[in-house]
Amino acid sequence: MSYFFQQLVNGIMLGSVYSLVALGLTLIFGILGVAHFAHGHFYMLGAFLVFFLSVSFGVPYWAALVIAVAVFCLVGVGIEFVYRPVRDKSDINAFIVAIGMLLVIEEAVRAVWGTGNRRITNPYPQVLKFAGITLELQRLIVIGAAIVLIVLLHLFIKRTRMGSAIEAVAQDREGAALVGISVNRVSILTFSVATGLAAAAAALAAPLAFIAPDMANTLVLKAFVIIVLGGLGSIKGAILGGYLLGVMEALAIAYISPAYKDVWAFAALILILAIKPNGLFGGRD
Amino acid sequence: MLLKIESLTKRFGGLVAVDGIDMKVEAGSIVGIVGPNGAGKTTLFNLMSGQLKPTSGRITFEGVDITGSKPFRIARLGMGRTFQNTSLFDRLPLKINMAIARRMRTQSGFFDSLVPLREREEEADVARRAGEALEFVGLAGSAESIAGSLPQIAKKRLAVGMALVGEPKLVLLDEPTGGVGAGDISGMIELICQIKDRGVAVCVIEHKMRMVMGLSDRIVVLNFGRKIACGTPEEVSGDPEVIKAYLGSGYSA
Amino acid sequence: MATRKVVALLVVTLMIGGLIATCTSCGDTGPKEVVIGLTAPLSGGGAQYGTDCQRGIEMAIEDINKDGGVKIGDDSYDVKLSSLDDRAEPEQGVSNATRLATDDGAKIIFCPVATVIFPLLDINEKKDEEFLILAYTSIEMVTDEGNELIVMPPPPFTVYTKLFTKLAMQQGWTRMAMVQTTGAYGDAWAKGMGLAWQTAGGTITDHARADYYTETDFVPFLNKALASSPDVLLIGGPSQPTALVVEQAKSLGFEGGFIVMDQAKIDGMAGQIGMDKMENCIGVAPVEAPFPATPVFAERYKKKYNEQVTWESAINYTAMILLKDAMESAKSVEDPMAIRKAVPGVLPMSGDEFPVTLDGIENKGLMHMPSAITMVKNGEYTLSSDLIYWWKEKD
Amino acid sequence: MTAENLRKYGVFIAALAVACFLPYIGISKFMLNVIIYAGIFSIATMSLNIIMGYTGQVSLAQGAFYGIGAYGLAILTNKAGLNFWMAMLLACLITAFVGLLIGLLAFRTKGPYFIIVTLCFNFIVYVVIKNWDWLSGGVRGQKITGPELFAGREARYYLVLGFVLLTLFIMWRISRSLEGLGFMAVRDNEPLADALGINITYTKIVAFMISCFLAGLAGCLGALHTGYLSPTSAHYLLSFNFIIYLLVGGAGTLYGPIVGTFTVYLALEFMKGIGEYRFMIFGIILILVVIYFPRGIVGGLKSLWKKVAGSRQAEEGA
Repeated sequence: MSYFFQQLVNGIMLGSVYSLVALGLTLIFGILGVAHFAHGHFYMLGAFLVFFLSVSFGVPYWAALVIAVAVFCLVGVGIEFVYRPVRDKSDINAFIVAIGMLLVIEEAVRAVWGTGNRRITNPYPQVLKFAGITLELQRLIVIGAAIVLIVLLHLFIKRTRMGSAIEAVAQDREGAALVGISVNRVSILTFSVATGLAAAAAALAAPLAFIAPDMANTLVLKAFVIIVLGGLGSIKGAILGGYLLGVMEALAIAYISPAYKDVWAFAALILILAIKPNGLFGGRD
Repeated sequence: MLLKIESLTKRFGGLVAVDGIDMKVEAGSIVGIVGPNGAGKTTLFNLMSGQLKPTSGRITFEGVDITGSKPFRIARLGMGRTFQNTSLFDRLPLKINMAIARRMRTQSGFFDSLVPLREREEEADVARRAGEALEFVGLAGSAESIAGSLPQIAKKRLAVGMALVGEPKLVLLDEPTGGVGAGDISGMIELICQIKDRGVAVCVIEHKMRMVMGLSDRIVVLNFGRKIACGTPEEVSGDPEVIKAYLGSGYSA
Repeated sequence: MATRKVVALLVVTLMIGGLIATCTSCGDTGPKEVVIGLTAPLSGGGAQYGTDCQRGIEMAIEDINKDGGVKIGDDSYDVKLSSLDDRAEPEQGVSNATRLATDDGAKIIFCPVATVIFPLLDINEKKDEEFLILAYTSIEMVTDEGNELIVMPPPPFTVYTKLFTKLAMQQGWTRMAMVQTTGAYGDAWAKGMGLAWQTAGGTITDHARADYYTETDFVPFLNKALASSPDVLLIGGPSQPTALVVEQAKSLGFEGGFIVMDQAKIDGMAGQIGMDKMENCIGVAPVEAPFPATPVFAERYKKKYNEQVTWESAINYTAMILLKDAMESAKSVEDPMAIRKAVPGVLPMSGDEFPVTLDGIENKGLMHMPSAITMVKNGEYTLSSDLIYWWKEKD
Repeated sequence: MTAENLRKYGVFIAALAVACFLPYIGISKFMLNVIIYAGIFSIATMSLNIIMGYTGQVSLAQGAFYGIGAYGLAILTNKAGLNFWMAMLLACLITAFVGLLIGLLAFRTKGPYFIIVTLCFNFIVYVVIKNWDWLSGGVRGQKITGPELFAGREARYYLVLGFVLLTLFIMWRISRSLEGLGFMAVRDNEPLADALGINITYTKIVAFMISCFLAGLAGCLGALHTGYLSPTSAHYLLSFNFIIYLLVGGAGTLYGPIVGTFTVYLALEFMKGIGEYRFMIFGIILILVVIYFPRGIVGGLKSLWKKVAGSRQAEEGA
């Protein structure tokens, strides 16, 4: 039984990262209709920035994290400008712009930091043992910080004017424009928040593994799967979908087949969508 | 009886959009459906042509139960329709729009397109009928134009033509003169009469009461999803409930 | 908008035009030059591996040219390396090899990826387009196709399974769980290892292979493997994720040993996580240990590229020098068959002089490179300078 | 009329003439090899054009179907010992059949949901091939031996040219047939098509099956030409490539897939000389092209031509 809980915790840890990345994507895709496939590459860039700050400059971990999030909120503004010309065209054009962007980013990172993988020193390598579960402290921090960030995002959207503008556009874009909400400003804001979230997720999770230019290629794929599973534009869906996929993967590793774990997770997704074609929480077409 | 509707009901959550409606359409007749905004007219159309599935009730078309059938099956049985917002294939030329509307009456599949034996004949037939239909709605001159570039009245006419080219026995016209300039209305009325002359029954949703009264053989009045009156124009216009609910100011004006 | 469009069009045309121009200009060759080809992953996830190989060849070519090039009679040829990126995709590799062999006139093509080498075996004996494949892989099967134009310098990985098994058993470890990378190479390794292990009386407790190329967190896999309470884990894929597996297994409280597939380099892993965490790892000896001349090479390498030397660079360096000798001995830079036939004559190359020892070559092209294995104990590499002449023990 | 036909078909006839004699006009062997691959990939891109360009359903599973065709051919020749041509036909049919099964599931979803379902499918196929020895052939991979007749590069070129023309013919017929009308109706306005008696699910599945059949065909030809298969032949990045080719060339146009594939594939091939920077530069070019020429090269040229013709007519009229 403790083995089951151990894998459950592993799944929740995976799911925390998935949720944070998927949250940003669902805001962007659901609200702006942009298939931001390069989102994972900004996650990767976030990790490299933390690496750069903490390893090359000796900036303390939490300071590096805050700086990275701040920087990437600004970077998000830049991304919005790249997408602006294709925002109202078909999904797939934005998708190709994203592919172009990620190619540039990935090879640029290779040119700057070399082709090899890097390590960010784990700030909390202490190992906790309780009830038969073994856990690095940093993992607990990731799980906790993810919850804090999710709550903060919720408060931001529900309690601030800027946040509710995001929600308004999500619900009715033309209507929002009619009541005087600037879609462009919301768009910039959304990219900024989403990219900041990705950087935060990267800064949290990166010390647990290594960082590499192609570290987020599967992550972004999974994030897309999650937001579709949860229903496009649904914040609730992205959060639950993220944790669901993480737990599903960990349990598939434990009880079905490690090598085929993604197969099971993705096949389950196809089936769920065949039954609920608009995702778990997607009411709208 | 061409179309028979029995105690048809549609609920959206707690809202009852169509509430136990009974209705009949006789072959070759014109039935007007009137009612204030939100009375459930378009919902009724969507139930009849299969875009929505009814919560309860029964629809039969030429004796065939079509309750809950898919739209394309109902269309193939011989019920054509237009949409309130004049839905067209905006990027394609008029003749292609017409040809698509005729597609359901052809048999050719993928393999026929590779070895076009049957296809040749059918293509010729489709082209001929598309031409006729364009001529019928008075758009023969702009067969090569792109549908999206047409003025509103021409779009409405094209939509009517597309509903007709599949040789239906009944067409549902959702506000055929909505958004059309006053000068073009008589032309549309004339067109609807010509449809009737061809022996095709027409169901028409309209706001312009005078027009409906002059046009229809029978009129169905809806309010809040319920049928409040039904009968010949004379019967309906004399109905006190109708006058109270809807006609009062509108008709006398 | 229109002017912006024109500007965009201009930029695109200029970029493409400029690229084509640079490519054609780099194509013009001097009179006395011999082109060596390389098709390898130089971008994407395999870029590090491809670049390591490329650097070894580059250094060898520099040395050769400084020394007056390839001398045949009174002529001397400068050596030039022509590298093309294949992203480890077979289709790209075939395209590249064709381009190198027919456009650049390369008669020798280095290729470090088995999945690219196999399709090259189909085209390298085509009349008038022959080229010699320098196969940097440990999959012996590439030499089993009856192809006469292939040379494979590294020892086949099957050499290691028995050696590792013996060493692990000596530690009293009998229960092994497999957490190696997915994919054909990892599977083949695990199969060989499993056979050797069970023959020696060990048991396999669990399989929990993970894709080392895409996974970033191995804890769920390790939890599964450790639940079967093994003494030793079979791990391996690229060095860096493999190092992470070791680190994560230790953080989960695993105190047994690790058998590291030859794809992962023990010294590379130590560079990632530190020697203290490498305790109880069994694997291929670090590159600087077995051969006397390697540290000198390693120093030069570090100076030039500011990175730790790898087996990739050391072996490809030596192979390039070997081919130069073979060309001189065959008195030809044009005839791959003659060059291939001259290889046995210029062997052995001693590790006293070169980064690695190349002792001999079998008819099918498999070279005899003595290898060494190691086990990290008390923060030290043990056994790593004991050379194993594995081919002498072959049945 | 003849003048117009000449203008319409002139470019095609000229290109065909060049294509027929291409191996004998002093083109290098390497170039010929690259062109063969570009031809094979242009078949796959045309297959994508059927489902994405004409029917409006963006499938990210074309790489999987390419792989299923290729591995189908390998299994049928290597394990079942079938005659090559027989195996090739069967492999394409199997691909179409898998397309039917996936279509039945996937077409319950729409738009972005459909894209993700197909992407998931592609991912699954890739992982299965990678992990299943029997299918992948282990470290050795799957070897494909083609008929003796097509052992030479020139012969292969004509074989691929033949299939490119065949696929182009199919595309041309579809684009102007009654079946194609149904495809376009589904692409442009699903609810209206439904109301006009077009069976949407059926139409999508037919389009998908044709598309899968052709993707499988491309896979078979790719396997034949490389002579070897590795799991990368079914990678989802292949699907991305096909989409890039199609969008650069122009989705929903007859020649777009071919133009796009040749442009992108050849450009990337020539850029190999600059090594690791090529994908950086390619990325920038891609962004610029999609932003400023959203309808691709062929679509862009068409509208340019219309503008020129339009202004000329206006001048004549005045």
